[in-house]
Amino acid sequence: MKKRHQRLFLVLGTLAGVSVATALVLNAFRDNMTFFITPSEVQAKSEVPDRHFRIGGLVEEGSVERADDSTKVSFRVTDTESSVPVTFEGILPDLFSEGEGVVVEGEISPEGVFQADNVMARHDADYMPTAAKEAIEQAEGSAEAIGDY
Amino acid sequence: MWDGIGDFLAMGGYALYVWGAFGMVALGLLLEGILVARRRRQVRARLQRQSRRPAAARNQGE
Amino acid sequence: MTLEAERLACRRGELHLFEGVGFALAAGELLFVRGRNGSGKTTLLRTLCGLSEPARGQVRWLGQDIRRLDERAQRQMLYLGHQDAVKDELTPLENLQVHQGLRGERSTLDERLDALEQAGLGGCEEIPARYLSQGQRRRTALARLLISPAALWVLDEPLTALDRRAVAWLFGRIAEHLRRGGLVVTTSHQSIDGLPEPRILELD
Amino acid sequence: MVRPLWTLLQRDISLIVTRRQDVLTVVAFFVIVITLFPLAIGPEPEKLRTIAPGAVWVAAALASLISLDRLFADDWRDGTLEQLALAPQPLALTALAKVLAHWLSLGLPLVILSPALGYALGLQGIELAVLAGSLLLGTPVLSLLGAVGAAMTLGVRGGGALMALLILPLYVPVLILGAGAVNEAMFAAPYQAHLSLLGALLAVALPLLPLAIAGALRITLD
Amino acid sequence: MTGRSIPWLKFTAPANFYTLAQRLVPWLWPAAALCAVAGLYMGFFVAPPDHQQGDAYRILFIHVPTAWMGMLLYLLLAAYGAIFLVWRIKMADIMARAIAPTGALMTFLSLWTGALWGAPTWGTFWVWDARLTSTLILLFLFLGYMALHAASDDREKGGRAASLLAIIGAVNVPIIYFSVEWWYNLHQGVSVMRSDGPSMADSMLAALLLMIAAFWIYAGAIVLRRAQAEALSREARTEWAQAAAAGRLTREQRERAAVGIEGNRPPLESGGQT
Repeated sequence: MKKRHQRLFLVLGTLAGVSVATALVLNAFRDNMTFFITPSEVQAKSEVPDRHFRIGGLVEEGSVERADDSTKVSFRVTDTESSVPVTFEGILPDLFSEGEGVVVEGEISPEGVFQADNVMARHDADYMPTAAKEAIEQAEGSAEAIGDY
Repeated sequence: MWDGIGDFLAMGGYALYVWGAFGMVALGLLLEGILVARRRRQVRARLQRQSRRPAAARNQGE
Repeated sequence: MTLEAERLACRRGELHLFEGVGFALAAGELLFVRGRNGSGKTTLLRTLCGLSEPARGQVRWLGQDIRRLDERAQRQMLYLGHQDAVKDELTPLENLQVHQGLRGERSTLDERLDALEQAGLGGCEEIPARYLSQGQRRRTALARLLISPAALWVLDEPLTALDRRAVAWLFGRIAEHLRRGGLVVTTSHQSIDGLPEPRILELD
Repeated sequence: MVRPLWTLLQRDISLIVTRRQDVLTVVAFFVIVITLFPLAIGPEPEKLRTIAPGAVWVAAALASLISLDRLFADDWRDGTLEQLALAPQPLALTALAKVLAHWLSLGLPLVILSPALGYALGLQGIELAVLAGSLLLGTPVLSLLGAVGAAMTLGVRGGGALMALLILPLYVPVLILGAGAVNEAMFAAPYQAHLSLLGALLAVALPLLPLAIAGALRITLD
Repeated sequence: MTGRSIPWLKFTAPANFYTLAQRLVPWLWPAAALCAVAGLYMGFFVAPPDHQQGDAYRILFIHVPTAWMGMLLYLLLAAYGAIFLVWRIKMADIMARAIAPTGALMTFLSLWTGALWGAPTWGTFWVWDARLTSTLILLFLFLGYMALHAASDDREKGGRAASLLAIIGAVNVPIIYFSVEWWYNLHQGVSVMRSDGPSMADSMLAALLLMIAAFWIYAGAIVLRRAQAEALSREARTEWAQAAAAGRLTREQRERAAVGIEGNRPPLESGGQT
């Protein structure tokens, strides 16, 4: 076999490998897989999965209730259309606050209450002084698009 | 912006985190600087020793 | 059919071994590389067959750069190094067969048995190599020379562990190869009386 | 050109199989690492089920690593590697044949055994199939990556530990996707995407990594 | 080896590099210090606290530069590795080897500062998300490069093997990033290099950019210094290196070294010709 042929085989092999890989990657992303599901999807599901899963959304304004004598907390996660009640026991991250993004991991109980064993705050990527942020929020209204996540 | 040195050092209650981060960076860069300077000195000293005794230096490499 | 080396310089780690080595070896010629321990004989031989890359210079075999030989030119060259490349688990016969298979060479069972017989391994063709002596393992490796169609042999210290009879046999074999127009590059610490008149390359 | 590779494949497999203890050691290692998990974590079925995909995959990665350590070592010591480098066929193909032989004799047994171990950890039905399937796609990539490390660390001080440092980080994507596929299957979620991506890794690794192995071998032999 | 005669390649001669670095570095230190002082002043005394994170966000001024430097240095390492593998230019290996420790340090510092920033804001020092995981792997790759380079007895061989590893790692890190991204995702989005412009107050951005500049210049200076030491030690037996060590490298010596006439070491007589 000549060197020229070897190189040809090499190029062809690499091309074949890369194109098969591309096809497979595209195929993978056609299957719509998401990191978390939204409260609307939880409501829409006729059958609630009996597994750990994650719900992402915003902490509903005015829904946070903390127990006095323990670290128990309950709140609702909303995507502005529907919301899911969540209970959690443990230390919440500092960025957890009403109206902010959150992802909760856990299972849903038969009563439809989501029992989280992990709460993750998603902070947005804006850095600005408090006054500026308030000005922007007043200008835009406080409704934030969930699509950012 | 800060009410005195104490307020500055307190960093709005995040002193441990902020100063821990900046301190480690300063320490790391300082240490790296010292190590590189030392290595440079050592190499130069070795080469100067060698050039004084060229015959011994030959074939010795490092 | 020539092996050419042009202004070769080689180094081993930080050590500069030699530089400016050049020669052209034609068909039917034997090159004997001589030098004290550590003068770079093995490195030179490995460079000549393309295993090591020279710091400077070039080796050409059949007009091609030794590091980029095509399949045909590669098959025309046989290298035997310090290590025998003999597998403990396999018998001499299997070793020979595998070695030929790896190089894409063909031979019949009779030819292989004959080669082993000539190399002085008659009777132990079917014994796993781990039971053989050092000399017998060396002979197993050398048996390749009998059935390989390669024109150029690069033999690094081929006499190691061989007894006098085996040495005589090998010398005869080399002489015959040269008569047929083959090329041999070799090195040894032992006496080479009995070989055809070699060209000598001194490394010091 | 096919014949030399076929010869090499046969030789390597027969060498590995003759030294039966190699296969046994690797398989035993795989099984023992997996049995350590229930012993360390406790026999709660629910907990075991949760960690099952990760446990099997970690055990497979470690088993692959320790068995690859010696992929080229014997050939290098007795001089066969020089002969392979000087053989007429490209060294990359030779390397591929050796990795294939290694995987067939030491990787495939793990794949075949994995459903049984998965079952012991509480996986069921389709999950077992996905586990075996993910290992089938993933372990060849592990073998190819490990072979690069084995070729790089030949004859280098502290070879084995160094190889783990070099290669384990590169195992990460395979591990994540492999264990991920089983995880998805465990929750009746679509797992095809993970398997597709594993397949994509294999498709890229198969033509490219043999070149890297050949490059590393040439550096070692130089 | 035909490449040796291309004129621009003479800049790859260690002797020329040494002199260039010798001239450059004395300017780099004060420049880095200046940027750092200005950046720290802006960051601590001009930039106001963040609306969400208060003063904790100030860690950003060192976290972002170190994280960038870590990645950038790894890309440089892989690029120099590739150059060394393909063209065998010794200087490329010297540079790659000089980059690795700084890269490892930067990557470590970005992990450290990130953890201390994550603790008050996310509520955890560490999460296994794509960026953190791939940065951790990056650190292992730097360490692996250094270990492999150091483990080989032959510096040239060690350099080539390590370069190969660096290149494979450069391909693998994005794959790791995406595989983890896919599997778990918590980290914030991109905040500086966004198509709609940086989403940051001006004073914060100014401080950040100054700090980034400071880290760039610092990394440049320290890498050049380390490469100088490495070049000297590798060429220990040459005339230029010994002159350079004594602090009196002449232009003539340098040019002679660049074209490959090495002084002080008489050519070994190879009896050579049959």
